[in-house]
Amino acid sequence: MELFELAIGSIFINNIILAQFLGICPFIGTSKKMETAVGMAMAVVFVMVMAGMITWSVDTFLLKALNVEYLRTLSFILVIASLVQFVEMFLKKSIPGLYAGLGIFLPLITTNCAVMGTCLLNIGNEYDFITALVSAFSYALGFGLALILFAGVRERVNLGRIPKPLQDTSIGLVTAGIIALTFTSFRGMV
Amino acid sequence: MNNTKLTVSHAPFWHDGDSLFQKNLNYMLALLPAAIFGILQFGAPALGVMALSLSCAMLWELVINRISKKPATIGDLEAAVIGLLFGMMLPAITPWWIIVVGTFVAVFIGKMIFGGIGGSPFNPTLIGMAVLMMSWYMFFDFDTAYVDYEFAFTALAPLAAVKAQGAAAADMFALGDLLMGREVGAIGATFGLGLIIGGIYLILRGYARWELAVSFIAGILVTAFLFHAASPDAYAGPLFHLLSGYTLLGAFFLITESASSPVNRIPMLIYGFLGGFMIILMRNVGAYADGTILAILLVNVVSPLLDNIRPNALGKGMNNA
Amino acid sequence: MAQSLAKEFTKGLWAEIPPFRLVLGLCPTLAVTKTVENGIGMGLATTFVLVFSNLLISILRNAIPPKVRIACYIVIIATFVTIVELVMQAFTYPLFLTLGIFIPLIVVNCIVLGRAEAFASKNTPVLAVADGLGIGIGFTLSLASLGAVRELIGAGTITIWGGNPVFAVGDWYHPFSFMVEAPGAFVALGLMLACMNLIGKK
Amino acid sequence: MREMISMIVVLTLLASVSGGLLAAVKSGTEVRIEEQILQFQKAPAIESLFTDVTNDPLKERFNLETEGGTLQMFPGKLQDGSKAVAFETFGKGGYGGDIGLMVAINLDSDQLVGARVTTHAETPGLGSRAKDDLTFVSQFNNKPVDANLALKADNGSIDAISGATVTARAVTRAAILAQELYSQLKPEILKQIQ
Amino acid sequence: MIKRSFFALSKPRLTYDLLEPQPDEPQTIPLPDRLLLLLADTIDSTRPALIKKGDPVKKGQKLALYMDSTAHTISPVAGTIQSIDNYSDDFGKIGTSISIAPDPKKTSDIAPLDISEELSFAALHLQKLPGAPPFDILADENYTIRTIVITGADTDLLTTTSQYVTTSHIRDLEKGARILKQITNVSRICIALPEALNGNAPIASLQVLHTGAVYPDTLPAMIMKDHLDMVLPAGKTPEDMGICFIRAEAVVSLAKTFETKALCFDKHLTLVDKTGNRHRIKAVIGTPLSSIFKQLEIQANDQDRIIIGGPMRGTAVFTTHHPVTPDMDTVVIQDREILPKISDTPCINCGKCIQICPARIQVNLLVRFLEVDQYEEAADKYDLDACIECGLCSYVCTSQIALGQYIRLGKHELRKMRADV
Repeated sequence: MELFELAIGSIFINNIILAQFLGICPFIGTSKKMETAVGMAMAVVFVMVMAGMITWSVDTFLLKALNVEYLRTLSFILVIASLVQFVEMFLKKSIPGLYAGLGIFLPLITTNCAVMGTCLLNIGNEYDFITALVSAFSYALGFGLALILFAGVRERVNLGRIPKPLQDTSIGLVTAGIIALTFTSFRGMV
Repeated sequence: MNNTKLTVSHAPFWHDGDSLFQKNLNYMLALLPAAIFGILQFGAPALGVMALSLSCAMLWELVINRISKKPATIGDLEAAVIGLLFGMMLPAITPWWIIVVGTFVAVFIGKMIFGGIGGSPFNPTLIGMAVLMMSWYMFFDFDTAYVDYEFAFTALAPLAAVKAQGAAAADMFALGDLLMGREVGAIGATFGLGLIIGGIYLILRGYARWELAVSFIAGILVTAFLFHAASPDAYAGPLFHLLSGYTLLGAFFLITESASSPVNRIPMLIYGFLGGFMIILMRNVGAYADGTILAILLVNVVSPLLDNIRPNALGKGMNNA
Repeated sequence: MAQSLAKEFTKGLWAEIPPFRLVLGLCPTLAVTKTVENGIGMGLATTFVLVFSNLLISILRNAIPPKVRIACYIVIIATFVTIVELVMQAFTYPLFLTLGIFIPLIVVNCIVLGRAEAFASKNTPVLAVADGLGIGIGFTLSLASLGAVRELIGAGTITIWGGNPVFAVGDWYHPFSFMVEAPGAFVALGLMLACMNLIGKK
Repeated sequence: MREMISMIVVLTLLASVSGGLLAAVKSGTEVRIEEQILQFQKAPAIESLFTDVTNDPLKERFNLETEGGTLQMFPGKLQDGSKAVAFETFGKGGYGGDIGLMVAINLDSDQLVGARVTTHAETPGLGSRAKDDLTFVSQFNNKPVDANLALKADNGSIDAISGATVTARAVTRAAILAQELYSQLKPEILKQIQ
Repeated sequence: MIKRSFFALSKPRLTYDLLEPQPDEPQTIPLPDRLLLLLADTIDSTRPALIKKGDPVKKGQKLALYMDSTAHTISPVAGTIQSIDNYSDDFGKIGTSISIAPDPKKTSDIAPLDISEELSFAALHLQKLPGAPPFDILADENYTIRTIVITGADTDLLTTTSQYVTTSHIRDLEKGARILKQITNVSRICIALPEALNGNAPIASLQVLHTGAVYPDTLPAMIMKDHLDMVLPAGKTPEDMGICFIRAEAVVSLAKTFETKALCFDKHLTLVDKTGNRHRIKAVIGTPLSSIFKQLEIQANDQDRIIIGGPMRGTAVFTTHHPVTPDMDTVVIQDREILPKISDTPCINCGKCIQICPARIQVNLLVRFLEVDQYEEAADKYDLDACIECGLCSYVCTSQIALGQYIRLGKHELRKMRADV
C-alpha cells in the first residue's frame, strides 16, 4: 500500500517535470511531435528503471561500503553515461526494432537530469531496493505521462496563430505551466 | 457591352447564418437567469462585480489588440462571455483589484497569447480562476466573504462545510434549497434551477453539446454514488455534489467550452465523464473543497489526446479496388 | 587577442545568454528562482564549475583521446561539481539546503557539457576561461532577473543574499503567489523569453 | 593499441586525480559541514523546544551508539528542575524524502516536551506546513512516551495535515521511532547526564 | 438560403428540391447574336493555329486550336468566328474562349457526320452534347468501366434540371441507355432517381437506384456507398473504381442524336433568380447568360453573385457574359444583400463540421493544417483526400471560415506538389 501511495505520489503529485523541474530540456525538446514524445517517454522509462537499479547497487555495495559517498555525483554520472552507451549498443545488435524507435533518443538521456535526479532522490531518501525500483519506475511513468499530454496539447497550440515573439519555446513553457497548474488537482490525494 | 462587377468566391454559397456573435450572445442569454438571481440574492455588490468583470475582460482584450496592432476582436463577444462567467464565479464581495488582475490573466494568458479565440487549448475563464485561487485563496472563501450578510438559510458554503466537518454536514442543506439557490456561494453558481434552464436552452439551440453536459453530470453522479455507497458516513451523496459549488455552472457552461473540448462523440463522452470523476475524486480524497475548476482544466489537457479516437474517414486507407 | 577575449566574454552576457538565447539549463532556471538569492547562488555555483572545467579541459584538450573525450569531460565536470557541493555545504549551508538536488545536477546541465564540447575543447585556456566566465555570469544574471520578477510579484520582496529581504513592497500588497509556485515558474520563464524575443537578438 | 593504452591511462589518471582531490576537499570541509548542519538544522529546532532551559544543550551534546549508528543527544535542564533530552530521528516516506524530527522528552515525567521538523524536501505550501505551521507538531506536546503517536487514520491519536497526509505520516513515523529509541536508551542517557 | 433553425440540437438537414408533379414546359431562349464557346487549351502564338478570327464555321464543326490539341469544342451554329481570347477559371487556369456570330443565311450549313456506334467516334464528336457525356473516360484504356450510373437526381440543391429531363424524356432515356450499352459494351447501366419521384418516372428497362432526399445523398461517392456497396477510397475517382457517372440529359441527347442523325445543342437549365423563383429554360450551348437574363428580365447588379451549378458545389463567375456550357445544369443569382460573410476568425473547435461531414473528416484539425500550408500532413493525418467537396462544413461553420475553399485549394496544391515529385 505504501508502495502504491509512493507510485501515485511520484506520478501525479510530485511529477518529476511539473513539480520537481527535472528533465525540462528533453520535455521541451521532444514534445513538438507526438511520435518523438512517445519515443522519448519509452526510452526514459527503460533507462530510468535500469539506472535506478544500478545506481542503487553501486551506492549500497560500493560507495557506502568504502565510505566514499562524496564520489556519488561522479560515479552516478559515469554509470548513467555508460549505461546509455551500453543500452544503445545492445539494442542496436539484439533488438533492432526497438532501437529504430528509441535509438535517437538514447544519447539525449545522458544529459536528462530526470534520470540522474531520480537516482539521487532514491539514495537521498534511503530507499530499499524495491522501493527505489518502484520510485524510479513511477517517476519515469510520470515523465512519460507529462511528456505525452504536453505533446498532444503542444501540437494543437502550435497550429494556432501564436504571436511572433511567443512562438515555439515561449508558448511551450506557458503551456507547460498551465499543465503544471492542472496537475495541482492531484494534491492531497495520498 | 456592360461589365457588371460580380462577387466571385468559392463554393458553398450558402451559410446557415450562425456566427460567433450569435453563439456568444446565446451563451450570455443562457447565463442571465443565474446572474439575475445572484444580483437579487447578494445585492448591488454582485452587480458591481459582474459589471466590472465583464467590462474589464473586454477592455483588456481591446488593449491587447491595440498593443499587438491587430484588429479589435471584442465584437465577437468572446471576451464578454469570459468576463461574465468570471464575474459569476466570484463571491459578491470581491476586491476590485482581484477582478482586474483575474480578467487580465484570463484574457491574456488564457486566450490572447495563444492567438486569440479558438487558439487556447484551455478554458480561459478557468485559467484566470485557477491562477487567482492559487494566489489569493483567502478571497475565495465564501464563508468569510458573506460574513456581513443575513441569510434566511444555512450561511455556510456547502462544499467547504462537508470538507471541514465530514459528510454529516451535507444534511444541513436540503436539496431543494440548493436547487433554488438558497445557499452561500459564487454570485452566479448558486441558482441551480436557473443554470439548468440556461443550460438546456443552450443545448437545444445547439450552442452547447449535450454529450459533454450529460456525460459530465453522469461522471459526477456515478462517482459520487460509488463513494457514497461504499461509505455513506464519509462521503456525501451524489445529488448534493451535483447541486453544490460550481458543478452545474461547470456542466453547462464550462466543460462545454468548445475550443478546449473534443469534437467527436465518443471522446466527448469520455471527456465529460472524466471531468465529473475527477471533481468527485478531488472533493472526496483530494485537498480541495470544490475542484470543478482544476478538474475541468485537467481534462482540457487530455482533450487533444482523446480526439485521436475518431472514426475513419470515408474511404480512408483503401488504396485499391 | 584582447578583442577576441572581450568578444568571448561578452557574448555570454547578451547574444548567447543562457537560458534565454541558448535554451539550455532550464531545470535549475525554473527550480531555484523563487528568490533572487537562490538564483544568484545557483548561478555562481554553475559559473564556478563552468570556468574551472573549461580551463582544465582546454589545458588538457590535446592530451585527451577523442574517443573518450566525453567521459573525460564528465569526470572533470563532476569533480568540480562535487567540490562546489562540499564547499557550499561547509560555508553557505542554508543556500545549499534550498538549492538541494540541483547542485549535484549541475553535472548534467547541458550548458556546462555544451561549452566544454563546443568551446573549451577547441580553444586556448584564456579564451576558454573568458567564455566560461561570460556564459556563467550571463546565466547568473538570467537567474537573478527571473528570480527578481518571481520574487517581487510572487512574494513582494527582493532577497539578494543572506535570507533577509533588502526590499519589501509593503503590507498593502497581496503577494501574487502563483509566481513562486511551480506553474508560475513556467509561465514567468515563457513570458520573459517572449520579452527577450521582442527585444531582439542584438 | 597505442590509442587504447592512452585512453585507459588518461581516464585512470583523471579519475584518480579527481578522487584524490575530492578526498582532500572532503576531509578539509568535514568538520565545518558538521558544524553548519548543527547550526542551521538542529539549533533552531532545539531552541524552539527548550525555550526556557537553564543550560546550553548544544554545547553539552553527547553521542550515543545505537544499532543504526551514532545518535547526537542534546540535554536540557528545564525551569522546574526536571531534566530533558532532545534528539533527531528520521521518518521515512515523505514526498521529497525523509523528514527529520527533533523530539524532546522529559526524563523525569516520561512525557514529550514537544517535537519540531528539522529537514524536509516537501512540496511548498502543503507538505512544508508540517514545519512552518506549528499546530500540527504541537499535537505531540505533553504526550506520554507510551502514547500511540500514529495518525488517526492509522488508529493513532494525531490529526493529519489536510492535503498532506503522506508528510504527516512520515512525521509520525519519526516520532514513533523516537519513542522506541528513548525506551531503549533511557538508562544510558541518564548515565550520561549524571 | 436556408437559415439555422431555432432549435439545433441535431445536425441540420438540407433537402433536395423535388420536381413539381406537373412541371412547366421550358421557356426557349432565342438564338443570341453572339455565342461563346470555352476551350480548355491555351493560345500559343508561336504555333500555327487551325482557326482564326473571321473563319466561317459550320454547325457541328469540331473546333480545336492546333493540330495536336486534345481539347476541342463543337460549334452549335453556322457562322463566323468573331474573336479568340484568353479566359481564366477560378484556380487561375488559363483557357480559351471562342466567340461566334451566327449567320442566319447559312443555317443549313451543317458539317457532315457519319453517326456510328463506335466508341472512338463518340469520344471525338459526342462529348459536347448537352449533358457532356464523358466518352473520353469511357474510351480511356486506363479505366475499366463496369457500371454506368445515369444521374436522374440532381447533385446540388435548388435545381431540378436532371429530374425534369428524366421524367419528360423517359423513352429517349431508355433508348439512349440502350445505345450507350452498345457503344461502350458496359453491361450494367443503372439510373439514380430520387425515391419520391418514383411514380412520375416509370422506367422498366433500367435498374433504378432510389436516392435519399437529404443533401448530399446524390453525390457520386454517396451513391456508390449507399447503393453500390462500394466505398470510394480516399483520393480516387469513381472511374478508378470502374464506375462512370453520366447525366440523364447526356443520355437523352445521345438518343436524339442517333434518332435525328444530327447533333443537338439545346441545353436544359434551371435558373433561380434573386427571389428564389425557379425558371426552367432551354438555350443553345454558347448562349451568354446576359442574353438569358435579358429575356427573363432579370437584373444582375454589381456585387451580386452568379453561380454556375448549385449553392453548395457551384462556381461563381466573374462576368454576366459567361456562356451556357454542355455541363451546366443550374444558374443561381444571389443578391449582394444576402451574401454570407466569410471571416478570418480561427476555428473554435465547435465540432459542427464534424457532426455534419458525410465523409467523417476531422475538419477542425484539417483546417488548422491547411491554414499553415501543411498540405501533406493534412492529407496523411487528416484525410484531405477523402473530402467529397459537398461544402456542408462551410455551410455550418460558426467561425464562418471558408472551409470548402481551403480544402479545394489544399487538394489543388497537393496535386501540384505530387505532380512535381
